[in-house]
Amino acid sequence: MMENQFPIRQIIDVNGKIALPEYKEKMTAELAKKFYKQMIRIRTFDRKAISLQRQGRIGTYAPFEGQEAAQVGSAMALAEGDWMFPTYRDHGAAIVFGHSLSKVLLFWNGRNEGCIPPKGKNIFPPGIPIATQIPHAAGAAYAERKRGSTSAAIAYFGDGATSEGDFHEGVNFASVMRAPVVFFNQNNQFAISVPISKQMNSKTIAQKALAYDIPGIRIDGNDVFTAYFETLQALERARNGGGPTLIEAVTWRYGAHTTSDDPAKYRDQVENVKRREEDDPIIRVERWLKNEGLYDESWATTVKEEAITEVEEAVKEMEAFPKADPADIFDHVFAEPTWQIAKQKKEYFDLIGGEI
Amino acid sequence: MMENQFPIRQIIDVNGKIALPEYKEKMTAELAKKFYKQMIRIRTFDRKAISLQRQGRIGTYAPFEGQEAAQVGSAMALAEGDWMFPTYRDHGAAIVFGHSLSKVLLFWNGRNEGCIPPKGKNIFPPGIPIATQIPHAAGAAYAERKRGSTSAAIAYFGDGATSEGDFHEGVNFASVMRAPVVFFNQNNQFAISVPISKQMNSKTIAQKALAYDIPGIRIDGNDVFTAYFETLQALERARNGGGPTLIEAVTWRYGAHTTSDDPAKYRDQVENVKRREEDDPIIRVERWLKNEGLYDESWATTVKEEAITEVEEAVKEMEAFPKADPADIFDHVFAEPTWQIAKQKKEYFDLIGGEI
Amino acid sequence: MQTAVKVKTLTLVQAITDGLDTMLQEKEEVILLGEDIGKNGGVFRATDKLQDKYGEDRVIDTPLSEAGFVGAGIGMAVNGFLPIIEIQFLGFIYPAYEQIVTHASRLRMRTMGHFTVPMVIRAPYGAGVRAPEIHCDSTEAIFTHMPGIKVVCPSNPYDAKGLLIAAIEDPDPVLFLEPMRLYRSVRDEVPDGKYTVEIGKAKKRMEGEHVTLIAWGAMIPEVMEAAKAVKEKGINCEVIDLLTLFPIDKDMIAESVQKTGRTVVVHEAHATGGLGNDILAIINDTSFLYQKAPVERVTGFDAPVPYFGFEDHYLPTPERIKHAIEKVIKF
Amino acid sequence: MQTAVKVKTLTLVQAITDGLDTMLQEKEEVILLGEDIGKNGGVFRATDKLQDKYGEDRVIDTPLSEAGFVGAGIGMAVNGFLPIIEIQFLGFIYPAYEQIVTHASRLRMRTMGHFTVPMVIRAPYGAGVRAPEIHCDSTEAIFTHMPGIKVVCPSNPYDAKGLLIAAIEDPDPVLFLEPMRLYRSVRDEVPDGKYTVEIGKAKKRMEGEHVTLIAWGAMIPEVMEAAKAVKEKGINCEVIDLLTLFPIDKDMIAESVQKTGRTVVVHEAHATGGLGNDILAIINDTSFLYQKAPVERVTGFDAPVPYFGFEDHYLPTPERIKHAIEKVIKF
Ligand SMILES: Cc1ncc(C[n+]2csc(CCOP(=O)(O)OP(=O)(O)O)c2C)c(N)n1
Ligand SMILES: Cc1ncc(C[n+]2csc(CCOP(=O)(O)OP(=O)(O)O)c2C)c(N)n1
Ligand SMILES: [Mg+2]
Ligand SMILES: [Mg+2]
Repeated sequence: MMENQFPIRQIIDVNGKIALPEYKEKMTAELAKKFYKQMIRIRTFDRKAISLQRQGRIGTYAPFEGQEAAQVGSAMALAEGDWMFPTYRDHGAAIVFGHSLSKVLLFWNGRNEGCIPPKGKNIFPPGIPIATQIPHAAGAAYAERKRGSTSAAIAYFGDGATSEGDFHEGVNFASVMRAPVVFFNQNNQFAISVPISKQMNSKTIAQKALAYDIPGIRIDGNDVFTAYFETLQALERARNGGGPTLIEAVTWRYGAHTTSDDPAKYRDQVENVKRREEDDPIIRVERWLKNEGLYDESWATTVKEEAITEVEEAVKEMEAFPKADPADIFDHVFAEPTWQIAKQKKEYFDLIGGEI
Repeated sequence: MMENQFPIRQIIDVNGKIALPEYKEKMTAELAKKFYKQMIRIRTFDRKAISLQRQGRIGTYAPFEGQEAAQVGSAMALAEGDWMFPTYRDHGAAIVFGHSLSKVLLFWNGRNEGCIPPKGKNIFPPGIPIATQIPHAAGAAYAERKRGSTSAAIAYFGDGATSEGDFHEGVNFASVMRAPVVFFNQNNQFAISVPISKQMNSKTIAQKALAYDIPGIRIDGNDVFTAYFETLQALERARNGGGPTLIEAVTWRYGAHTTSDDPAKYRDQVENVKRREEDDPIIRVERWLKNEGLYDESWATTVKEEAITEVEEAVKEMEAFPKADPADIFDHVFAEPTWQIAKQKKEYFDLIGGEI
Repeated sequence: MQTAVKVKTLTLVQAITDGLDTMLQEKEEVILLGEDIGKNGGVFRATDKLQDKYGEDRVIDTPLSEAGFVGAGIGMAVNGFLPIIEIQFLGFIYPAYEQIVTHASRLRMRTMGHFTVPMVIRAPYGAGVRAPEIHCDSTEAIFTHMPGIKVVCPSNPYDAKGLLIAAIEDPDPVLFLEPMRLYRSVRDEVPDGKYTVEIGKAKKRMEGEHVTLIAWGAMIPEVMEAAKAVKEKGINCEVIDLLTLFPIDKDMIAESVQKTGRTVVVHEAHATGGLGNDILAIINDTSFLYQKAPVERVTGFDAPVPYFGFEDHYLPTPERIKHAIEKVIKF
Repeated sequence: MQTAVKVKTLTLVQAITDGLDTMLQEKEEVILLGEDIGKNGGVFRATDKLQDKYGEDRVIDTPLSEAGFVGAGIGMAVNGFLPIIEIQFLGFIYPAYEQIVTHASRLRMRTMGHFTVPMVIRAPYGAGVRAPEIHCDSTEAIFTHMPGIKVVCPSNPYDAKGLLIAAIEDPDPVLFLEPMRLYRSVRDEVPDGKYTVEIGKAKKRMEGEHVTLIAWGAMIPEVMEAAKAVKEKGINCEVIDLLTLFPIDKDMIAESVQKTGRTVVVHEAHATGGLGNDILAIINDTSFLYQKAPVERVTGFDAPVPYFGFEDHYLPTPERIKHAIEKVIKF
């Protein structure tokens, strides 16, 4: 019933054929190629990160393969000056919005430096406690509105996150304050091992928007065009004082929850393989490009090679990064260290002989 | 729009005329008179409590005058063995369900004894931290279902409470687990001073049920018949494995939030007087009784006198209650006192010379 | 002896209002959030008339959701505002605990100073006003234990305003505890306009050489009463009003204890894990050889703050404090 | 030397599984709640195969909502069940903090024993496994400070199972902390079936007369290493493994400190407000005149637990512990 009220919007279908012709004109070659490029870029990054983790060169890592369309489409819709509040699985989106690859790797290597976005990029550190970033996004967005700017915020979160009180409180706050924020849900249908059917009684996440009387939109999260245009429209509404929107991007992660997880314990691996074969978001845009005669083998090869080079560079940078300085444990707790911290730092440095 | 999807259900109108004739048969004289009696009983209690507070004979008190129909109707729908999770404003409901009047007064006089329900009555202590009782009700209800009983639970909460994470988490949990529980919201349109328009962007509370795909029902909270029959039906569904229901009873409190509150600061006092004049829930049922020829001045007088007598008795009992024994601070923290508590108790009793 | 600064005679809660007013005036970025703080002016009237004066978008009546509006406040703080959040009673801060301890207090470190949270959380605390349960908690220790947030608590109107302004100007999150028992019990001369009382510094309320008494907030009058009572018996107490609960002014404590050798700490909170034990640790670390007696702590018991019918038994009294003073003297 | 009880060789996490299994078998009222505990068997496999064995209505994969399922657990406990709740990592308990400290730990007192909450909350804690931030917190002190809940923490498989069963049988709420760093690092002989390790009693891991070392959980191996190292220099340490963090076994501490006069407490948690200060208070109260040196605390710093690139610097090491031992010896 609610599924009918919130049909899955789709601009191109799995075969890369147009499903909503009214968008045709806006779907320029340039845009489509940019999508493709970004998706290749972040997938290359993702796969490399997994292999780095296996080699012990970074710590536990949360892969997003399968969710590239949702992340690229939504992040490309953002404008300079907007705010992004990602989770641990949204570094694809963060990279697209301008985060540095080597910094993202540093984050996964247990370094706080990885939380610092490039200058001028309003990218929050990945949210670890589930759903807590949702109220932050509401507040940051309200701040933009209050100062009269047209910047907006986007908060990423998973299907599981909708069960947390912070999701509810954050969306409610934003709806009351008409904060310019897009709540971008990636419904990959699992919260670690818990399927959505045990997470909620509702069949969709989009319908939860009804509780707050804000627009709720359900999209094919593997269609980068839909992710892009729907986010763009929601941001537009936000910038014009129309308040928040909840977007549910229905998608799937092909890999494990994190590199410490074994999805075979809880997920049908055959179905997983089938999904990948049938509905890879990158293949879909590739098909579109091919159908439109925009795909060119040598261009695609260049895109892939460039991505590899960029990622390799980032790995080098990450590995060349100076090793962790224990002073950093003490120096950023407060603007000025309290006596406790000063004393502890001194004692510790005395003990290790000032050496690191 | 949502207001249309969730129309306010009403069985009798403000003039005490039937609005939904299909209920006529079930609206027996006995039932109507019981409603009236209970409403008089709890209003008498409520007014007395306010005057006790003014005289310094009890502490801060939260009055419910205006909400009698919602409380009486819902509480009368419960069966022996059901569980009630009231807030600080639902002692009307608690009394109807069998709580002791003197115990309720003791609660308002700062005595834990006031939290102990009569034997066999599953009445939880009034919830003070807003919305926290909602997950409790879900859990207690699940426990009934798990052990195969047909008992159910009811959780009371206000409009403001719907903003808390615990509301969301509790209802979500119950919806997933199909816990037999009725979430009974009294929307008195204010959370202390905050009007519902600043509490939420939605026009109704009932629509929040859509987020969990459970039935959401909006009723005239000043119509005791609707409160009764809708709660009864929701409980019936719960007992039969149909899961939770969210009921929004639209009502109004005539008095202050608590005896420490001054509603003139935030509420139109003229409107308040008008509301009372036009739509007192007790007057409404009185009109119904009169319209049906069931009202009899001397019966009504007896009802009122009996209520006064009962309340006066309760006040006496409360005031005759032994004074607070400081041993009770120490003796109920754990089943067996830890050494800290034993030591502190001994030291304290040594200091006060064993005297209280 | 004349001074150019105008003074007003204010209660503690009025001094807080005055401090908020001063800073709303001074800094456009100051923004107030909380339940019932707008039209109603707060359940204790701490924000009385401020919404009229500064508008609904600076003095915001939030939905009833502590995690939500503390979280939103963090987002505002990171984005250039200076949110001052009222938690209606300290006992209702628990739903926001996650937001405070995983974000407000960690964002600076997480981002090595890139994102900071210059936010103030105000909360009335403590028992003794015959309020319902949970309204009476005194749980500063669950914040002082978690690094990244400062905790302060005034005991009089002058300090209340000055500490509040210092908290607002502090670049880090500050939990500002308000002793509701003292909201209207004392009046003080409070200077007009802006002034600060330094965070991290305690004040001596009485000088003495026999026993050091350490307390803060609503316990100060109780401690002063006990100190005056024992003075008659020839025991001279030094009374330290902490003002800042994190970071505690260890130097003043050490100096005093090295003089007296005897200490009594008084707080409403439970003994186990209470700040009394932190103060004992400061003494252990700085003044071990000066100690003439074990440090006594007079505290709330290791039981939940009871219903108000029992609260007179629960709260430290001058009687209990005197007993502890005698104990350290006799040791 | 023969015994009729069968034993198995288990890791700490397997001992926990075995304890849960034993109690699910023994008491129909035992019910498990938590994220990913069903099909997945828990992210650490602590509930491995238990859902297969006992069904989806006894081993429940809950929605991702700590306040919600702890609150629901309270409702179940009050209504006759014995919920055992897994919090995936201690750092994710904060959203449930309100439910725990305003209800689980207060219901007995609130109702003078009419409603009780015989519930166990299990949570892996601590740093040292290269986990992301918040996954590494060690915040027992925010629970030990709040009356009405017991807190326990084993350091080996035998105690893990016995303490867990004791916690399940305890009529009051118990927070059961699991040192995730030790989940698979040690194997022990663990008896089959039911046995308990008493809540409130510490154990001596080493006897000695020069210094008392007090620790628990994941710090025990570090402390043992330090104790062994200083033994070579002729310093004999007495190592006390607390096991129960509230209520702490004060008698064993007093007895040991009265013998050694010197104490080092070791914990991962921050210094300020850490249990080191509570232990110091016990020593102050019971053994003041026996103290030959100030009590040293070797703890996590007063900084948020850092990202894992820094955690080796953050955690107490045998090196830091040895330094403290030498300090109390030299004093
Ligand atoms: C408050 C909190 N509880 C538990 C966890 C542990 N945890 C990490 S990810 C996760 C599942 C999240 O699922 P979802 O929101 O669907 O996002 P996804 O991982 O699928 O992207 C859980 C339970 C956490 N990080 N924070
Ligand atoms: C967690 C929490 N925050 C704040 C409060 C203070 N408080 C008590 S009642 C109330 C308003 C509740 O409004 P509503 O839910 O509409 O119920 P009503 O009082 O109108 O019956 C508030 C904010 C509280 N008790 N608990
Ligand atoms: Mg998911
Ligand atoms: Mg209300």
